[in-house]
Amino acid sequence: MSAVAPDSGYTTGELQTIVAARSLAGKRSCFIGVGRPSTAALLARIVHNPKLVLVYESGTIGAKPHRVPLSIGDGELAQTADLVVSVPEMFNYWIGPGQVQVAFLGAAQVDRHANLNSTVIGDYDHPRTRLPGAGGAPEIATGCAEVVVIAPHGRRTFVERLDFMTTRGERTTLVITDLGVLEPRDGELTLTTLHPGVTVEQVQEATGWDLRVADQIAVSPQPSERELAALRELVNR
Amino acid sequence: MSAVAPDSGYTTGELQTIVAARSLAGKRSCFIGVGRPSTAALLARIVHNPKLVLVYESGTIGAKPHRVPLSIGDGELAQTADLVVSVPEMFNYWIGPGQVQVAFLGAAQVDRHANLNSTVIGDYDHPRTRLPGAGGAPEIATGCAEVVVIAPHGRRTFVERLDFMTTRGERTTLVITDLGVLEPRDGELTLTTLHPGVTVEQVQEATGWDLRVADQIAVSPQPSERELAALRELVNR
Amino acid sequence: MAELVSLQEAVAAVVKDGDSVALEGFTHLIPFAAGHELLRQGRRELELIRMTPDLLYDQMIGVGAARKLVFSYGGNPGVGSLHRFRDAIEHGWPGPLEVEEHSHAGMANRYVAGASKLPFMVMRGYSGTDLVAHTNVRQIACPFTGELLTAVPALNPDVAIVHAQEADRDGNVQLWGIPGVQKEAVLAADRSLVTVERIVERLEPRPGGVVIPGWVIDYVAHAPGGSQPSYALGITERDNDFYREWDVISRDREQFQVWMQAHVLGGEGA
Amino acid sequence: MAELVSLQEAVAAVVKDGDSVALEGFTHLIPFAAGHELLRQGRRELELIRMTPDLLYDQMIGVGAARKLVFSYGGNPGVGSLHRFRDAIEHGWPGPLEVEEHSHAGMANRYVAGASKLPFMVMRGYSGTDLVAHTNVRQIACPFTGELLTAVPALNPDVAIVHAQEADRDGNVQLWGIPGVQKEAVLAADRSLVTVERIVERLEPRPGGVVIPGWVIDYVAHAPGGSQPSYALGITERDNDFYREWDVISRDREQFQVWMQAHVLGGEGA
Repeated sequence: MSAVAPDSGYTTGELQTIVAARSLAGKRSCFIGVGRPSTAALLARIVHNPKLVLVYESGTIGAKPHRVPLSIGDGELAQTADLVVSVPEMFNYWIGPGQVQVAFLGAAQVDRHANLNSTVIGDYDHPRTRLPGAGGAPEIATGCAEVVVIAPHGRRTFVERLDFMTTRGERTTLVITDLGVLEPRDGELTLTTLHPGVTVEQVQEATGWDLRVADQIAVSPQPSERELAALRELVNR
Repeated sequence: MSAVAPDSGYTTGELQTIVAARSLAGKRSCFIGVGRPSTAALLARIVHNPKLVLVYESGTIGAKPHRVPLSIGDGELAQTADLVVSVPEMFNYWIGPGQVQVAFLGAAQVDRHANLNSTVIGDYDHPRTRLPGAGGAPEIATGCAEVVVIAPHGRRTFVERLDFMTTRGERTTLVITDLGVLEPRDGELTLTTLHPGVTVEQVQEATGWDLRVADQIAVSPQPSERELAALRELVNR
Repeated sequence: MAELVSLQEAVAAVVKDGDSVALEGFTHLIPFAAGHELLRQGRRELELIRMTPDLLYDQMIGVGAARKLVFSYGGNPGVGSLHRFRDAIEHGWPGPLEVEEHSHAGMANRYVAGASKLPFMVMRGYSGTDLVAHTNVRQIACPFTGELLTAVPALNPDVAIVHAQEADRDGNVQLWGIPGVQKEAVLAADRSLVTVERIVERLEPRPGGVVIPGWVIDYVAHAPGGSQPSYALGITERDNDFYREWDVISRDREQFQVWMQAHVLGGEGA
Repeated sequence: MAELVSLQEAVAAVVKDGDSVALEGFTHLIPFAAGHELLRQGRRELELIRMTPDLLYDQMIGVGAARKLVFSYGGNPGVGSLHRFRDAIEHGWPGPLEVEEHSHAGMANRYVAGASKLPFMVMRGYSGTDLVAHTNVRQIACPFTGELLTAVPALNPDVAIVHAQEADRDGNVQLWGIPGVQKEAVLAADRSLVTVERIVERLEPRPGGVVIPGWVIDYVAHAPGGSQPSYALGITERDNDFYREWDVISRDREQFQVWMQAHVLGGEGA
């Protein structure tokens, strides 16, 4: 994921983060977890959308962290938030009724309908790998109007059949990977955008089902100098 | 109600308030509305029970008003409370689950099972007198462990049949009137205590049903000088 | 994102004839100024929703602005009756008033359901009372224990109007003191207006502060003193004397009308 | 009324073998000191309840104190796996661990039901996921609209333990920062213990302050630093480095055991 893309001055991970950040231009509010989604949302506030409201499931609404937080409950999130609510209030008044517009989610497995597995690999009662579990994802994915999935593109992740259906994919609008972008077309994820230097065949090869490809395929714009500089400054804070 | 009791230096209303205050000795917390219940509870904090926690349905828990508040939402209640909660939290987390031990309630009509009417006199759709309605009473009366009803003793109030059943009486432990005290015995209100100078016949006359009388009738102790002085100082604040 | 506009513009933008309108504030922060402006603009056929109608709804009912009242306690707190409310129900004056009544716990949970965009909420209450036969609640069985509980239907008013101490220029609002059901009312409503005592550069977090972000509010209007004779903790005081005076003013139909004309309908902003 | 006692006394008084125990704190204010004391006292066969098991339950599971785990997210936030949690589920080490899992929204509403002493709460969620077949939720129809929703059963733990910034001598507690589900856990439980950073003469109301009155708490114990490596906002900082180190310490069974013996089981208070 952090391999350097051919003939470029950035890693594929950096590009994925930058593309995710771009998707938040013009959005009002975004629900984010830790890791790359958090980095992307902070980058969006710097480059595209300074008014973007960041919501973390710990209860911090309108958090303005200077550094990328390690956990969703870091002190800086509470200290910079417009309001801090209890976990029941977060889910009942903010997430469930759709007050938060966009959600960034990750997952260990994604299927062609953008359903997600973050529970187990293998059988539920005798799992090969026990994953962390649902967390807030199931209700976030059905509460927010738009869901953006951020995941590494490979056959372990993009699978024909989920080992466990943790989270429903019907509100997913974008799946942003390190190879390109998939979007639902008639309910099935379809390759619509390639990152620079990536081929359709590469993406199909990295997908565990017979991936649909849009008639017109776009290519993600290269990271701008501003985007790259802002991202690198951000992660080094 | 504020007539001077024969051969005494206090009004029957003062005595009623003082008897109500005494009932809060040794109690942990009390839910109160405005008027006489509020005065009685404040008096209890002065004379009998300085640690008594006062709870008003406006959301103020542990209020310590210096003056008897006019409304249940006076500013002093919020300013002196240990915590102030929303109305949903008040009913769902504090009243409903029985966190508040005693409730003081009033009513326009009381029946022999201590059921209360505070909704209408006459027919519901064409009332002779439209009363304020339920407010918090129904859930307070089923949430708190002990309910104390404070009402003026007369045939308009103590009725054979309620015009409207607003609030169930099964948790009522005391009905304190300006004539005496009724307590449930096998589910029916029974005269157990007379105020000084009042006769059983007077109470029966002022009750709209054939009132049961306990075998042993107590007489309320006269207001002490300390009680009377504290009450008068309180209402003059 | 909340727009900061004048009280007149805000009320004109959010309330139409026939709307269901919740002006909330539990004793504290009752939005009198907005309610009065709505009357000056001549709104009619309203479904008025409020846990405690208080003087404000007594006034609105008395001038004939309401078609229906949804409430849980219709008294003048600590004083006695709401005479215009009683006159409307007892004698149909100035016109018939449909009534839908609940307990406080029921209304509070109806707002919770509304804010949660759930069709109902579950509670213990109502059962065994005469309210069941006269209002819209249903029995529901717990699917785990079989216990019979009460379901109350969500309240999602067309409009919610509340008053708060302050807002910043982005329309973020902060109130403190008794919070009532204001947050729930704003989140439950289709459209919302918050009137505020003052506009500040930045909301300073306060003990007991309830913040409602501007992006869930439609309009914010500056209305200093806008909750009098109710109050805004720390800024204005409850005018308890006026609550007592209202008992006299409102007792007589004509005296009420003269007072309303002089103090509300012909007043500023008319 | 809460009794102010030592941590050892408090833990001994509230937790028995076999209890269902909720040590709550959402990332913030996780009651590590109380959890460690409970392990030093040798408690076993516990039903551990927590939305986010975090390092504390990884430790408790790893030493074999748990019979069952009730949770909604079992990860090391921002770092990766909880290795002892995984080892217990994947390989039954050090013993079998029964699992009951939910979503965050489900767990939060289960605590709400518990605090409200209602047998269940209603929400939208679970439907269409594989969780339905593996956990204890039921479908419920809205009696007004017919919509099918999800009912989650109340959580009423035998014991709730939470950490807060301060308490006064009457055992009234105040916490601020991320409040999580701590208030709900305390109100829902049969017995409760709050550990605090400091005892103060008087609780000064603070922005975001959540006050839990002493009369709904059984024990309060002074435990400065008691939520480390989690944190108490304004007093201690989250030890993010330790969260990363734990990934190494906990990966290997033996290394884990050595660390626990050195830092928890043989530590102070043993």
